[in-house]
Amino acid sequence: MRVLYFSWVRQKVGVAEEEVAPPPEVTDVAGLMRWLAGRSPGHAAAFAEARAIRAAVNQDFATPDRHVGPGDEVAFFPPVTGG
Amino acid sequence: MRVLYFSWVRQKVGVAEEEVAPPPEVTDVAGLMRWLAGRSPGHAAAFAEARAIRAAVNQDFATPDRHVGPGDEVAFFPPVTGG
Amino acid sequence: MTAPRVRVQEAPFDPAAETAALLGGRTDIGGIASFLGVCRADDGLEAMVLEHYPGMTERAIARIAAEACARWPLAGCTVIHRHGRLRPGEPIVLVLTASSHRAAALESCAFLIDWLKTRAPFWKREEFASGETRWVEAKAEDEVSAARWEESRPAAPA
Amino acid sequence: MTAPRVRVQEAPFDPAAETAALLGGRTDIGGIASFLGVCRADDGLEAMVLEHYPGMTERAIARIAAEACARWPLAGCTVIHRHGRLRPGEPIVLVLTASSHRAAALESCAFLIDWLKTRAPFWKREEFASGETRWVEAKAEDEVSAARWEESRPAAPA
Repeated sequence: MRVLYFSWVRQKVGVAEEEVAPPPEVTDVAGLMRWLAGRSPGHAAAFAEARAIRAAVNQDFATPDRHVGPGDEVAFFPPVTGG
Repeated sequence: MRVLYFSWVRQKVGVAEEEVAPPPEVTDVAGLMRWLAGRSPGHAAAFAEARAIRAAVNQDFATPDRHVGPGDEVAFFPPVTGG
Repeated sequence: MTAPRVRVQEAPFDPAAETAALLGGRTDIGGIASFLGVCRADDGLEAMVLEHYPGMTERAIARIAAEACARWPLAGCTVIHRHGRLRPGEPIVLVLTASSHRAAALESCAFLIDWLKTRAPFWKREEFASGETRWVEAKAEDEVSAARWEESRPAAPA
Repeated sequence: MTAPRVRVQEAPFDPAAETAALLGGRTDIGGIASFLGVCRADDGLEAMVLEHYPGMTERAIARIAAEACARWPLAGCTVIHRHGRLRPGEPIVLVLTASSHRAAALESCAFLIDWLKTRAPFWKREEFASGETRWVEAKAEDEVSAARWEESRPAAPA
């Protein structure tokens, strides 16, 4: 699974993207966020305020209950500000 | 008094502008139109349908009762069509 | 704000140069809305001849441009209208409105072009490939489009 | 109608060339509405850094441009959005909408720029002369501006 970070989420995590292999019990966006938060202090800081973070799965906006699986591209970012 | 004609009013009258000296009893736009209509068959044809003609006095749109005098610039034209 | 620039001319105009002149190195302008009116080839139209009233036409446009600047918080606005014989595909009119906020620019641009296309002192003659020519008559529907601006006030600037 | 042209790029763009490409010698276009968004120097802003999501941002813009083409009778539309570091006075975004009738061009242009300025997948960081930087937060008022398009349908084409 490819995970991308943008804006201050990227800054806090410390990388723009990474390949991850979460355990099988991670099945949705919310679960993935909880699991990612445990990867490093940077991840923990980024995901501390889960409500401030939006997600996209395969480049479409996704709600926390959206299913995620091994082949997906999942992105985390603050609410978009427009151009 | 300088009188200008535009669009089909100009085509019917046959000139784009002329200097005229109407008699003192011509005091408003409506009176001027009636007096001009008597100047030539072209004028008569142009002013036959007075309701289809709009006027301006000194470059401001004017109603038929608008006063006109010797120093004025008076223009007659169909309703404007915009650009 | 800069005084509105208004020109009525036979020659073509250059939208890029006019936009650059309006921006003029300023850094308080958030956006420029524009409308470029182009001559359409409806019904085999060969050319459109636009007649104007030199002096009055410019004054009338300058008045409406000043009204736009009073109704919306504009950093500047430019209106250029051509007259004479115009062929299909040729630009006829350019409206540019600059503001720090997009709503003011967009609304004032629509206001100006609605007025120009319906109430500006121009008279249009259409020339067709058949050799026929006719003077265009004022349209009632256009009056509705321009009239809506008299009922509504612009939204408060954001 | 021509498919919408959508680009997200770091390089500057040329509104005149884009307008000419949209007109492309056609004689059925009555007007082109446009909005050129420019970086403002609010509060001592030194630069605006626009981050986007390569792939998703283009797709999202292409989707809204297709929606504009479905809602209004457009002959074509172009959206170009820059990303990266932009200085005050620099153009950021260009929207062009072409139609045989002005209302369709004007309304769809306003629709697109409202969406782009509020809902397009971009994240803005402001850099100030003081050395301070901050991520811009999404504004509630912008949501209102974009939301009004969801209630109203466009007027019937004239």
